[in-house]
Amino acid sequence: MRNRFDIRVQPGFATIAMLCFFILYLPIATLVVYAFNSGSSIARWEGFSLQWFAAAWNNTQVIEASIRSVEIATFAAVIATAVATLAAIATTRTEAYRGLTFKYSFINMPLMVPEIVTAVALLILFSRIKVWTGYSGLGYLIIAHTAFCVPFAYLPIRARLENMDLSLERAAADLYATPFKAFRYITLPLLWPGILAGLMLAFVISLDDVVITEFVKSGGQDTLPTYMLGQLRRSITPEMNAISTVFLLLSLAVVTIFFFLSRPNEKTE
Amino acid sequence: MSGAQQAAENARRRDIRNRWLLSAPALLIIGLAGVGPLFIVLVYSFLAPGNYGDVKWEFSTEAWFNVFLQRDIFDNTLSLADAHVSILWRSIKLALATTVLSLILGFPTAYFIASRPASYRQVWLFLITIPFWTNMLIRGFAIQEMIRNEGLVNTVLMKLGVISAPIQMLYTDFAILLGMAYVHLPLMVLPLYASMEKLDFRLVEAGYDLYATRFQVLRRIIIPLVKPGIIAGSILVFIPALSSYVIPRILGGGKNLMIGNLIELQFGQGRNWPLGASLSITLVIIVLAAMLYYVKNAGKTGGGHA
Amino acid sequence: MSSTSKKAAIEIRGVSRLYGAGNAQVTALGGVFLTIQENEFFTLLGPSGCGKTTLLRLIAGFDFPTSGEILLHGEDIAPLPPFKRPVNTVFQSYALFPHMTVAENIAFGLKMLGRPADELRTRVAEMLELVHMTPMRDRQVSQISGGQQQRVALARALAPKPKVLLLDEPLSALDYKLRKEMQIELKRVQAETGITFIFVTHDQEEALTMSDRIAVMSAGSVRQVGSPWEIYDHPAERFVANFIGETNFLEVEVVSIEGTSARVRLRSGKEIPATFPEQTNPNGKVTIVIRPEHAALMEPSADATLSGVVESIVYLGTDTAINVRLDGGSLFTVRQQNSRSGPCGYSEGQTVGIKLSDDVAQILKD
Amino acid sequence: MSSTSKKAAIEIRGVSRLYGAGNAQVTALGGVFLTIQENEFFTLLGPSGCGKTTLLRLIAGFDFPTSGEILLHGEDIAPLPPFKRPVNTVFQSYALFPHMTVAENIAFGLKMLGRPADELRTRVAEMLELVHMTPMRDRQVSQISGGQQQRVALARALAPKPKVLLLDEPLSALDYKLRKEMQIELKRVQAETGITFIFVTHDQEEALTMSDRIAVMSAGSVRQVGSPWEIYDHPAERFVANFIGETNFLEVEVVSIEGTSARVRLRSGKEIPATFPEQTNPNGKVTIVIRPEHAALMEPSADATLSGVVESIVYLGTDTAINVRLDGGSLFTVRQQNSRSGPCGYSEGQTVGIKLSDDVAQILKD
Amino acid sequence: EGELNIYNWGNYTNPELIKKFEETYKVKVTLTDYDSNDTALAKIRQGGHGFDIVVPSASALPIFINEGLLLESRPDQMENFKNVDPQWVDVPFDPGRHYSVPWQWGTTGIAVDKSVYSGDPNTSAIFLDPPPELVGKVNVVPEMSDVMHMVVTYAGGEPCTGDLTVLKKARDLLVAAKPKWISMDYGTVEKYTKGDLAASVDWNGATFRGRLANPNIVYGYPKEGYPIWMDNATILKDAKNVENAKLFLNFIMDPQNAAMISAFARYANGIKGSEAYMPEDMKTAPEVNIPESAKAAGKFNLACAPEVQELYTKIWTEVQK
Ligand SMILES: Nc1ncnc2c1ncn2[C@@H]1O[C@H](COP(=O)(O)OP(=O)(O)OP(=O)(O)O)[C@@H](O)[C@H]1O
Ligand SMILES: Nc1ncnc2c1ncn2[C@@H]1O[C@H](COP(=O)(O)OP(=O)(O)OP(=O)(O)O)[C@@H](O)[C@H]1O
Ligand SMILES: NCCCCN
Ligand SMILES: [Mg+2]
Ligand SMILES: [Mg+2]
Repeated sequence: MRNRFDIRVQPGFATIAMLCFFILYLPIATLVVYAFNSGSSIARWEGFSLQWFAAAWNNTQVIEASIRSVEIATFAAVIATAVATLAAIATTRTEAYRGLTFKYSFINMPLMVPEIVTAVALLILFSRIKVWTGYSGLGYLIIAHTAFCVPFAYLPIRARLENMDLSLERAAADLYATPFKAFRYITLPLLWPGILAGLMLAFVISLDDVVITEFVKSGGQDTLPTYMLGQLRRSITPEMNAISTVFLLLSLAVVTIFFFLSRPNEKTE
Repeated sequence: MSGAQQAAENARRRDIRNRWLLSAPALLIIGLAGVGPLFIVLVYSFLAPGNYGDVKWEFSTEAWFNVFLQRDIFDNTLSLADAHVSILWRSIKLALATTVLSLILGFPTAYFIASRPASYRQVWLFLITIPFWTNMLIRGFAIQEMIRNEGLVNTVLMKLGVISAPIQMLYTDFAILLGMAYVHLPLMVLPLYASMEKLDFRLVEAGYDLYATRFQVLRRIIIPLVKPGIIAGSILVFIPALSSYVIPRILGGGKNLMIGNLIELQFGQGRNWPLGASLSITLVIIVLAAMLYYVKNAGKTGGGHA
Repeated sequence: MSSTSKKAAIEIRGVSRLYGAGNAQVTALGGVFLTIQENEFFTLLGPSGCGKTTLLRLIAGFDFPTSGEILLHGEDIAPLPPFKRPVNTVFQSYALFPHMTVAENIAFGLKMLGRPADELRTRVAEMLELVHMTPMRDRQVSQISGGQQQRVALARALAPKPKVLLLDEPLSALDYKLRKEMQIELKRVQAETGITFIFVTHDQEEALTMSDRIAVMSAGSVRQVGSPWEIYDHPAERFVANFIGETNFLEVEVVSIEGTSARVRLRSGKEIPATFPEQTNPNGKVTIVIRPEHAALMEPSADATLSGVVESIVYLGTDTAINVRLDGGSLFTVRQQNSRSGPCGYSEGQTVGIKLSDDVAQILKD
Repeated sequence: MSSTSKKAAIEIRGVSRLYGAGNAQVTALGGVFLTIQENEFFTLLGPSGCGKTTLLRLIAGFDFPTSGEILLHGEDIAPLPPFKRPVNTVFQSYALFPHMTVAENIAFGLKMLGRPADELRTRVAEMLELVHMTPMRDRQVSQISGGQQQRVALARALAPKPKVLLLDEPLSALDYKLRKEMQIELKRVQAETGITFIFVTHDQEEALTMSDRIAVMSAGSVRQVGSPWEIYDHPAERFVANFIGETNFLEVEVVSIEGTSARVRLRSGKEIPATFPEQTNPNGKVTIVIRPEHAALMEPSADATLSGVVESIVYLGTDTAINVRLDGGSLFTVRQQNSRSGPCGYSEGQTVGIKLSDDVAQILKD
Repeated sequence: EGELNIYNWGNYTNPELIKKFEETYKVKVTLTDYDSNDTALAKIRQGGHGFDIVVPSASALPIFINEGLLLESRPDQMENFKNVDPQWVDVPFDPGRHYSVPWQWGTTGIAVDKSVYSGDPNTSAIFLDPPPELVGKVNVVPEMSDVMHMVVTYAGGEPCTGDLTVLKKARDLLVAAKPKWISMDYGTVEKYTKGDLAASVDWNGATFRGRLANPNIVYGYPKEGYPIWMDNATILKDAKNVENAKLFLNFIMDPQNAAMISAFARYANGIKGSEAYMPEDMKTAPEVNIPESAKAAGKFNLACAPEVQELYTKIWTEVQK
């Protein structure tokens, strides 16, 4: 076809996008490559080996920290997504009422506060509670993570809700669905892609956190990031690359699953 | 009051009460572990520093005084806290630059994704978020490997004969900028994508129909229409960039402090918690002011939320 | 407003609905009284924004009147939330659940009512049959056409056997041909099920062809209620006359009144008979309305009731509308059915007479 | 298509547009030929999905033909991107820029063409005047009503003085009354500006009242082109006859042909004259079409061309449609204009005769 | 029997050591990392942390003791205390070792790539007044107390001095020198081998690892003065597993076990006889074994008075602004 004029195209955008993806993945690719280094450097290639995967596998501290990271991220992401979903429902598709703007700002507040500030404040607060209650389990980390994950979960869910037609819930009520049933059978299934997006985002944000975790964690509560932070003063070995590689593979798997989970709904948008 | 009116009033009250109940868990968690603790920080900013960190429980405005003013340790003269101000200023500049760079990279990327066929968009989006699964520290080191003197980029450029000696990139502001844009890119792309996906391409068509060239369509139609996304993305990048401290340390060589490092210094080696606290509150205020400014501007163009 | 011998399905008693407050207050409905009989095909007709949807929402329970009450079979339904009202709605946009199949959509209401599985199955099958959608029962709703979606929406609303079915402009999104087909379908279903239909439209033709009775609304109030024939031929006021069909308005003077008929004098001095709305007592200068098809063109002569010059001719397929500039300066449209022998026989600029047969004029209240 | 003495504004030469590939290939347009004259009000009429929008998009340059070419005033416009084509579009959804005021929207095209500020100012004022929107020049487009938005869209497209204006179902979103008003507005603007209008609609009534010529489309091809009168009274094939207006189809046998007229024998044995499309040579069994308003009811008698039983009566305001079940079993609709003296005079179940005057039948190609 | 919670520097504890301890005493050990004395101090002071053992540096240990955070566990009365090198017994930060047991010790000195600069590495001038070859190639560890120690002694003062003239000189030295540095970061092996830097203020162990990868690296002990640091295992006052913690302190005073610590993190440990079990390359490494000539210049890095700390912080901020 001659002179095809595609209105969606902007000159150079595809190139920049490709460049962007290239920039995004080049470091990730080298990171993965050095996971297979036989030497102990993450920057000097000495040959192929799987020793670092083995080392990581045998390093109980790393394995435990990784599992703990995933555990905390899972709890935090699930709780954050759940409360964010409820909050999103409470703050969208309504006439303005007193407290609405407050709620909206308050929920987004954790985005505004520098991490180190929250970290120190939480250290002070939680230490007191730990001393009082004697409980020093993972709960503190989960609550702390949940708090800063909520806005990240909230944003996509809210966006999706706002685009969602209120008339569907009305139709459900019209057809004798109680508010709970309308939520269960109509709102929730339709909100699902937004919830998944929020969950994903919350999960990776939690997975990435160092500073707050470092200050809040109790004995035996290292996560992968705080474990790495501890290594910063010495040398990072390809063991870290090996772990990261495993995490990447894991993410790819999860992403693939999520992708197929959310697909049937995608069509019906 | 008639039965219907009563019913209406009841329904309205019930609705508002339900809305408060529904948002209660989120508000509670954030209040407890996100916003509430800020009051502790606020209180600490008005106390005296403890001898080896922590605070002494005595009222003092010393910390606030020290945020912007300083008494010279040698000649005792009073002057503007040059160090704090310049660190703050540099942080703002770098955060702005990061925002602009990630916008320059993120805008076309988000546009590219949004203009893919619907079934492929999710895949592209996931591709943007996957690097997030690698810890930020590790990503920082991976970038270090890219840009160090004997790193991949310099090696390739030298092999290609583009340059004859390595370019010093690591430990420069460029490195910080690159690294911060790198780690924050998804936060820019996601909200941008969200508003671009909603972009009504019929308006773009209308633009071309009315003799606008590609650039004019971009400038006068697409950009104004996705402005809410631009604002949301900018906020999401600007704020963490402003207070970030891992990336500047790893890639910038830590020679120059950012506000995040400065605060951390006070809570750490500096052992001056009240100063750290007052600096923190200052930072929060700056962030909120920037937010307000943005949001107000967003309101002016009638844009909604992303 | 007469309470006929038939039983009332819905009674609307002095219902108002105001939105907002202070200066920005909008009167969506202002003191509406209506009685809708059982088994009636009742239409709310009016321009955009006149309050039709608001009224349906009040009946369905999605909104509450600011004052007044609504009775369903004699009972005030104010305390009932929407999901307890035996009233179903076919939404303008259908509002089909996109994540369910055709059958699941239809089954939804019964499921919510907790009906047993086998009743559900037979009733869904019945409904699918009723709207001729059995072959598509397992399709996703995104995979069926607009007309089919409309039928699913109808089946879904009918499945729980509501006492009253509310239909909010269900046909406006369909194209012309499909709309005609669905009109017939709806009439058929109403006849077969015997459910009271409250039908909203802004299309006067649709209202005329489908309804047992029509309420013409404007700016939050009901202007006239009556059978299509009453509304069309005996509009009570200018708004109704103008909104329904093409109209010619003429300023005339009342000469005399005898029973239900008056004699009025046209500008030209000719006198013609005219009907007038009940409970009015026209006198002095009034406006009469004459439908274009009730006038005929003729050679200019003393017999002609009116005379003027042809200004434009609009071909309408079945008919031709001939716009005549009357001697008095106003425009008068004559509509004549086309024969197939060719154009209408008149041409622009031609001087013509207009003949009004007896009993074509209606005096308006305003 | 004859090339008349008038100059052609747009020539569509064998244009096809296929979407997709392999099994999923869709022929949106299949070999369309059309010539649209300068200063003509040309309408594309057809059901949803027949390719109307596709054709407009090809002309505007948002899409490209798979084969064939499009000439604008004799020149192939294939190499021109949309922003270089002297063609403007009024989009179905208006596509007004929500971030600009009414005036800014109208000025947009001229601004893009780099016109000087004062020309811009006067032209915008002119356009605002033309569409009666001067008082609203500084409103945001979200603050004006649907009909007003439609007028702004029109003004915006007209401002750069395009050679051809494309209008894609501009009226379909408006309510009935407003649509009628805008039809008149559009005709007026076209007459005042003399710009060629290519108007898309699926509403046959709209097409008949507004157009100089109509192209009836179906499934990607043009079925018939002609004046409203030609299309309505002389449909060439079943699709066209059925799509435009109400129709009665009768199976008949051709008895003889004389010049442009044939004689056909009805089932009842009666013979009537019938016209047939040019370049056809009807013989044997054929279908004829008769418009409901070209038939009249009468007492059953030997004079009646057809006879049957009244099955249903539909009141249409101006007219009444009487559906008669013919003796042969098929349904025949008669449309008669209403007088105001009361209902139509027939009742369901009554046996009636149908009289067809001469020259009411058209033989279809298929 | 039971558990033991150890809070230690990241990447600092040999997993083999832990495994051996666990197997010997049937104790479940949990290891948690920190990355600075101050983080550790802050967390422990706030309470509720759940740790039994923490390993503060000499500079932080007196604070821990003064703040009453540590248990006076009397390691000096433990069975294996006999193995502690006498020079590490009467240390200024814990005279007589009533609280702490040596973990590892080292020095902060100067690493130089001699292929770039072949002059004398044994001076702080390398980073405070870099020779032309090294300008723009010097790294400084971001450890305030170590660096201030070196600068202050270079300026002629005592560590932790509050003497303003010395401090002013120190500040001016730093401000003048800083533009000639490339970074203030930790020195990792990659940086020595990938040419990111040619000289660095760094710890001896890091330099040692750097040399193993790049033989051109030499370690210098600034003659003007350099800090010696020592990290010490201690038991927390609010420890829950005091007995196991004591077992552990005793355990790591065993030469064989101490050698495992060093073999992992590559610093000396202060336990007599552990050399015998150390890797070959460590026994002779100039980074680990301070040459006689350099011994005099080394001083312990101790906690400075709060007023001095405040001055240090101001100077440190000033330098990094
Ligand atoms: N929630 C609301 N707040 C304020 N005004 C409202 C609200 N809902 C409706 N209105 C106003 O009430 C009036 C009646 O609206 P309604 O939707 O009932 O009209 P309608 O007759 O259904 O029109 P259409 O044919 O366009 O659907 C309108 O003027 C509308 O603007
Ligand atoms: N991008 C596309 N990809 C595939 N098929 C398409 C595409 N665009 C249009 N079609 C198909 O081409 C045919 C013609 O579409 P077009 O939009 O021209 O119809 P239309 O006559 O304008 O209908 P409507 O009255 O509903 O607007 C339809 O079957 C449509 O599904
Ligand atoms: N005192 C700091 C010691 C760090 C060794 N990695
Ligand atoms: Mg409505
Ligand atoms: Mg179309």
